[in-house]
Amino acid sequence: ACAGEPEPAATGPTEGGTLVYASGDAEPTCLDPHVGGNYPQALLATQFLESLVSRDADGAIVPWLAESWTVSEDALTWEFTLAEGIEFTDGTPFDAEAVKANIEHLQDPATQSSTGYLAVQKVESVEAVDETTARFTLSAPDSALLESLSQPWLAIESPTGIARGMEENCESPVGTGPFVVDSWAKQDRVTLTRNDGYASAPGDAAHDGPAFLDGIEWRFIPDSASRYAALQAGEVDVIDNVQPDVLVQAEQSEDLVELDAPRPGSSNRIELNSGKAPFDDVAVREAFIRSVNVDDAVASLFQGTAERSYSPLASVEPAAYSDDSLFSYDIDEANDLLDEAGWSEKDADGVRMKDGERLTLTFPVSTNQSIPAEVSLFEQLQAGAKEAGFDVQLDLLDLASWYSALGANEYDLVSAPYTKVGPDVLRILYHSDGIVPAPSGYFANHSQIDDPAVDALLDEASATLDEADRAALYEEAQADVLEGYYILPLYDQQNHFLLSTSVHDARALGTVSTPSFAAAWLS
Amino acid sequence: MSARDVSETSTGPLLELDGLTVSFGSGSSRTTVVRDVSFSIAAGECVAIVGESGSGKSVTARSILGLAGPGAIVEARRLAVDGHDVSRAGGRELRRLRGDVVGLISQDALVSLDPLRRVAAEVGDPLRLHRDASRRERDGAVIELLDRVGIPRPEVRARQYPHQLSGGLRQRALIASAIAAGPRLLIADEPTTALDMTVQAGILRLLGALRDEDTGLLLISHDLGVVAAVADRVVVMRNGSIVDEGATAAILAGGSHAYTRQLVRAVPAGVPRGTALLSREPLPTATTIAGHTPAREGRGGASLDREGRAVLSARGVAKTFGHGTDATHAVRGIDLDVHPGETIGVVGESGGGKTTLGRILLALTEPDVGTVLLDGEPWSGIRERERRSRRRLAGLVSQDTSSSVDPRWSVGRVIADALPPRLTSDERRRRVRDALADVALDPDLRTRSPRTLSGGQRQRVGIARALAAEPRVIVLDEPVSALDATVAAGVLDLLDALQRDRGLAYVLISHDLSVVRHMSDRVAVMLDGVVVETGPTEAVFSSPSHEYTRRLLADVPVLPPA
Amino acid sequence: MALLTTVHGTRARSVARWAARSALRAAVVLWASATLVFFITRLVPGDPAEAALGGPGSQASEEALAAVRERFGFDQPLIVQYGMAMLALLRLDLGTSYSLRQPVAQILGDTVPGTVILAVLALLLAWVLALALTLAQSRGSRVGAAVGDTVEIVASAVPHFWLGTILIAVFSTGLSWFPPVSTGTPAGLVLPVVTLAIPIAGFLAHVMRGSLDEALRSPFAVSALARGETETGLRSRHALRHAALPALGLSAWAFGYLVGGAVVVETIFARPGLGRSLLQAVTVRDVPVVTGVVLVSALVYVVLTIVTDALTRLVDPRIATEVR
Amino acid sequence: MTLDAATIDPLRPPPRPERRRRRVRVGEVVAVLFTVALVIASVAPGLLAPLDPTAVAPLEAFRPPSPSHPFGTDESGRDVYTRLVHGTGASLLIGLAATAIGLGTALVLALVAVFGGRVADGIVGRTIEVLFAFPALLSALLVILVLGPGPVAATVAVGLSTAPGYARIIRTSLLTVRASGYVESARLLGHSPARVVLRTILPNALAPLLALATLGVGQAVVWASSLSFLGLGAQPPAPEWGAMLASARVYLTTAWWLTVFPGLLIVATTLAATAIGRSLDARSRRSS
Ligand SMILES: Nc1ncnc2c1ncn2[C@@H]1O[C@H](COP(=O)(O)OP(=O)(O)OP(=O)(O)O)[C@@H](O)[C@H]1O
Ligand SMILES: Nc1ncnc2c1ncn2[C@@H]1O[C@H](COP(=O)(O)OP(=O)(O)OP(=O)(O)O)[C@@H](O)[C@H]1O
Ligand SMILES: [Mg+2]
Ligand SMILES: [Mg+2]
Repeated sequence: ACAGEPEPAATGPTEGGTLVYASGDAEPTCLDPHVGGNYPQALLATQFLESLVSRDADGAIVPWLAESWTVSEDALTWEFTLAEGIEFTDGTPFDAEAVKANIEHLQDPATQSSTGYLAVQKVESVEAVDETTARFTLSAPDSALLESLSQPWLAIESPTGIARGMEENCESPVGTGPFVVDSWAKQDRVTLTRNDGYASAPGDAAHDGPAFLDGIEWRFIPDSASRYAALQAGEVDVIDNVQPDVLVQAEQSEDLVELDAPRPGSSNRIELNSGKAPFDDVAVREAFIRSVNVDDAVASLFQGTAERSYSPLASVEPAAYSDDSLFSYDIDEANDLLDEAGWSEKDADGVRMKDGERLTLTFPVSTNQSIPAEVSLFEQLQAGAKEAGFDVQLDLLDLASWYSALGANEYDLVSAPYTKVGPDVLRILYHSDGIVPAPSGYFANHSQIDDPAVDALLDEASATLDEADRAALYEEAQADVLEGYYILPLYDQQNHFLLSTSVHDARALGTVSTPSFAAAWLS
Repeated sequence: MSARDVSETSTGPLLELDGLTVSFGSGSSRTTVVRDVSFSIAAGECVAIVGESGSGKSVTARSILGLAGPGAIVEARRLAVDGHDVSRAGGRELRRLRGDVVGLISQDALVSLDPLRRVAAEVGDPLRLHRDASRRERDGAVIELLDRVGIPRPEVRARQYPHQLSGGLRQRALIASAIAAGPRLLIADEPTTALDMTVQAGILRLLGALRDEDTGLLLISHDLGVVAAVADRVVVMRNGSIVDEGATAAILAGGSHAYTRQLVRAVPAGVPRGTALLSREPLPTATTIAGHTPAREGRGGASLDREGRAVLSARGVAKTFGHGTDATHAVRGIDLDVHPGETIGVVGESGGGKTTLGRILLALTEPDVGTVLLDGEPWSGIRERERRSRRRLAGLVSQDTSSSVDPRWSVGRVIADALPPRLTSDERRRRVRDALADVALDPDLRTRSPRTLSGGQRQRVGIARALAAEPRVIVLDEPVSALDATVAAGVLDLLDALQRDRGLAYVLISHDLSVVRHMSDRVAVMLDGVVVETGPTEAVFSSPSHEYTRRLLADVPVLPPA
Repeated sequence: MALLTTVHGTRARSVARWAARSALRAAVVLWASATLVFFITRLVPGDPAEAALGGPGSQASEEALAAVRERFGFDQPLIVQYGMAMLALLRLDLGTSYSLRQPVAQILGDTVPGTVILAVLALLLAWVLALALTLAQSRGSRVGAAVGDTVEIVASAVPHFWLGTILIAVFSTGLSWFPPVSTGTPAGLVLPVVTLAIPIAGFLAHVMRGSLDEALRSPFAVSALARGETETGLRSRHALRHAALPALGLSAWAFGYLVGGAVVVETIFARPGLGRSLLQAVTVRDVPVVTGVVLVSALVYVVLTIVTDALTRLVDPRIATEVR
Repeated sequence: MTLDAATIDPLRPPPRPERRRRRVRVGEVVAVLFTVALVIASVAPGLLAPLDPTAVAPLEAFRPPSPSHPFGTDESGRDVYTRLVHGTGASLLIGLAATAIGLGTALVLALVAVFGGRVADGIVGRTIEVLFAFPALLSALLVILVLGPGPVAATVAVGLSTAPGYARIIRTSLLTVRASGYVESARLLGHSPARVVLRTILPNALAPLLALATLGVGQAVVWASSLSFLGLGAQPPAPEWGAMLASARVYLTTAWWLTVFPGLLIVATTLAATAIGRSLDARSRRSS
């Protein structure tokens, strides 16, 4: 089989059948992606919710529930013209009031939204000018507004559905998508049925109108080996979170097709905590980065299924900027840098010392967020860094402990990818505002970059609507981040799907690379 | 009973045994436990096997059924039952013989019934297996059988489980099961051990009756009295071989082999007080020890020092276990004085309270009422802490020789543990050697583990330990009932000699009347927790005054005078 | 003993006494478990109010935290909280899950049946396998015993997660006999049940074989054979019951072991159940769910103890008529 | 007629003294040798495997067993044999520590139950039941809830969950020994209760436990590996059998040697422990 988009089938689509999807992601605790807002929710929400805009494969914003939009000169007022005649699956009409209700829902603290909440921070108010015109008033220019609105976490839900209250809306959010949530058997599956009145495909879709599938069985199979076995046995048609060795194996199979859809936003990278010793010294950061042989590790563990990244941004982001020269493996250079930085002594274990301090790096790893191959990769990097005299302490933690470790600033290295449409993710990850934790201790600037120059670039980019200017600014900011050795890029956020060859015309959306089965059919 | 599958045409002996050899294990660890044993049994005849423990009696008996044990290698020139060659019989044929032609009463009667099955099921099994009897028929037959072996209320017993039956009842139920299918040959392996005289007499009568009904009987017993009561012929075994054989009377008269004489001689019955059993030499009279006046002159305890202060004395002691309807009055109101240098024998029915009395005397059990004095000082009713310093004055030698010593300790340590505290290690070592010498054990044994010793040796270690504490009085609870006759005789001789040497007082508890008669100066006969009769030994034995004592004595199987 | 005369009265009385004692014991165990869990969960590091709002990953505001403290009484003294918790339990109110925002009782209601079915079937299968293994061994054969030993130890030493994977590889991917993940059909139950049953079967067989050997070596076995009983008869009529007794006594414990194993098996076979709820709850520090799961498992244990006790009394007359 | 002294001496030792040389069993010898190897591996792993267990060689990853890598290499190109040898200490430590925790807790409970009077016995009895009501993995998760995941939590959890089983056995054993003839003999000699407990009761009551404990070690390793599978066990890159087994499971279909060898080692350890435990048990049984 081949990687990339599945080939279009020779025969035309056939109607009917239920597709079984097996997800290895954590089961959401709430199906409404407004609440919280994580990738597993996005995966599911893509099947039954739709956003105002979408993004095509080239990274261009395309219409969806909004047919067109205009922005004022000062970039503070946006007017969206909405598609007409669309209804939510509960019969509520889709109109400007609905858009207003959704943004307000996201902004209501009681919703406990985190992803969506951050994305609409600059939206001051939404006004329903008429049925099909929604006017957004911003507090500051936001060049990322469209990108933000394209994300499933900001999808538009039925206001009637929202009004039912959080508990009920979590069980079965109501949208305008090709499928409808029928039931949710916890720990087992979500059953989705076709929305027969569907007529609002995004601008880049090949097929408009109701889905061919009767429905989708969305199963939760946390164990990757079992998931693959289920696919092989024909119990399921699609699996996600496919392990590298399985991908390599599946390549031999005639019955399986791979869909590789790296996630947008940040690349998978290791962040170096520059907020405290020893990484407050750029030389030590560079030494660390020089001391680890990422290429070999990626090659051995991902076996050709992942490509090395040298950028803070995912390769699908048009604004991504790479500089591979900064990341060449050079152990001698690393040793020299450390010697110069004063870490010249070594203790009995070969760990470098300075003023009686050992060169110890704490690396909390969340087992919920890193797949086994990635944990192995960290182990290999750990072994490499040891050569240079770094003592890397890997701590495998459950999610709650991992968050606590970060909140307590008890880390020197961390890997926490962030999925978002567009380069604005850089602002979230590297703006000094992101260092101050929320009351809960959560913050996104794990490298703790506190550089006024970077801040200024990011602020300016955020206010610049001109694509080219904006891209240039982001490029400069990325260069600063890379050259400051704040991060060690590894590869794109892996997002591999395996599909049985009986599944046709499934595709990943250009937004957050979630698979869409709006046009899919089974043979 | 119903017709047999096995034809009755054979006219030869019921059991033919020629050159039976049984060994266990293989290669270098192979041991032969039965060697070239030959004898036969005719219908209506009773042959007894006697011999010391481990001489191969049970293995011989079980070999007849092809049940010598797992891993046993059985060879024989001829081994036939009722004309059927057992050594060549296949599984099916063997099973037909078992239970149908040959019945077995195993040695461990108390545990030979499946505790999870009702008595009726166990007893009725041979009928199920050999007679195809229906459930109903079996139930009827079982009750008849239980009645026949003398079990009262058979309907109730049949429905009960083995643990609800006393030892004697269990023994009889096992016999009922062995004779259920009416076997032509019955093997009874120690059918009366652990039974009191009265019950034993009943069982011997039953065996006699079966023999008279033409059943062949193979009786194994270490009790020559029992053998005398039922056997026609006796086979004497030793170390796996037959050493002597002959008519019962001839064997009991000493047979033709030195070992047979040794065996017969070891029986204490009729041997007067103060005579060593093994050598039949009179023991020396008691010497004066540490200011104690010798308690007696001459033999037979004719003149006891009743005036001297009793070393142990119990006044009105009583003990009840449980309460309400479940209450057992184990001991009710007993007075007893034990004087230095004298032996008090305690006899009585099983469960009569003998052991409980002994434990009260040792302050191991606190009496509900009454008091015990040790050397005139309060012994019961005080705190254990106050007793501890005087504990060493009263010792115990019990029946269970193996469980009364710490299995992890060496003989030397066991004895040293009993020595007075604060001795130098040299002194301690010397005293251990002396203690072993006192009980005629090789001092080299002190490094051995007690479990590698023979029963007689172990019992001597128990005695040595009791003596090492320098007691004034020792309670002997069935001290020899686990030992075979020759070994027992040695232990009894030793106890007697030590008493004479040190002026010790003994309380001897035993169900074996001949032992008590041989050893005691005075006896107490217990029934249901009460002493029904007491007095000088000879007086009680020759002219018992209580009905129960008379019954007890009547039930003792007697050996013909040697 | 006074047994000989009072057997009938004793039996009825002893059953009544047993029932009363069992009920009391069950109540005490449940109460103690609840207390223990209450205090253990209070030891969980971090702010319980924050945990209630979804842990440090959420962005709870100070007001929200205060509201939660008020609502769950986290600002009250510990002893008051304990009292409240016990009162709530008496009302069968297990609280609301922090992460799933659902009543714990409902979550348990959804997941307990699946796990109980799984564990009960596994226990039954384990018994069957253990009995088969036990009966298959030939008497007194040293080689047989060694093989039996090895099989049992290997069986009881394989981790569930490993066994499950092998079974999937062989019976799903290889032979396509059974689905690799739960399908809600009986076929989907086969592999999980087998995975769960094999280690415990090894353990039970080990115990059973020990006591079977002892029973076969005991004097009553000799007398049964001496009556003409067949080897098969000896096993089925006599020895098996003796062999089953200790295993029976261990079954309540084994069931607990199975519930623990369910954590792994449910993950591998993607079955909804108690184990997965617990694992999930532990990862996100969802205290009410953890408490609920532990209490349910304690309850199941208590019930099973009573059941196995009753069975033991049925099989073993020595206990039923015991007089104390 | 004089009697042959040897024939009639009642003090003659039994015809077949039990101290005859026990036939050495092959299984036991193998078990002991294996255990010796384990001990060496724990104390001085370098003797058996001179390489560095954490040294990675990415380009050597996933090599099947060969003369240079007898057990193959793992996903990071590390030598599986070397890692197994170096992981022995940690793995056995988990097993031993868990067993020690279990036994220690159990011993305290049982002693209190047996010597603390009726009320204490009742309380301990219920405590044991309560502990039983928290099955192994459940209580492990509970401990992890408090301590956070990691080898310490796993060890404590596994240890505590084995305690009730041991406690029951020790209690019965203590009761049996306390009621035995030799303890009564010691009391009859006027020894103090403390001396009787320390010198007589404990050694005898604990002997059969030794056998049990050896079995527990293997079980504990297996349980700890289940926690590793759930992502709650040992920390990388320290080699530990359970963690190796758990992480290798991902590669089961592509690299069988990664699971087979740690699995075999755990099973072999349990088997060896059982064999030794058996023979110790048999010894202590023979002696009682
Ligand atoms: N299954 C067996 N395996 C090995 N040795 C055995 C076995 N059964 C009996 N023996 C040995 O055979 C010898 C004879 O035993 P047997 O039981 O026949 O003695 P006995 O004369 O009946 O003794 P007792 O009077 O104590 O019953 C003993 O040394 C015993 O240890
Ligand atoms: N600890 C106890 N609890 C309850 N009942 C007991 C206890 N000890 C003894 N008994 C009962 O007290 C009675 C007397 O027992 P004891 O052991 O003193 O009899 P014995 O005369 O020594 O009998 P045997 O000759 O069988 O040894 C018996 O009915 C026995 O069941
Ligand atoms: Mg015998
Ligand atoms: Mg007695």
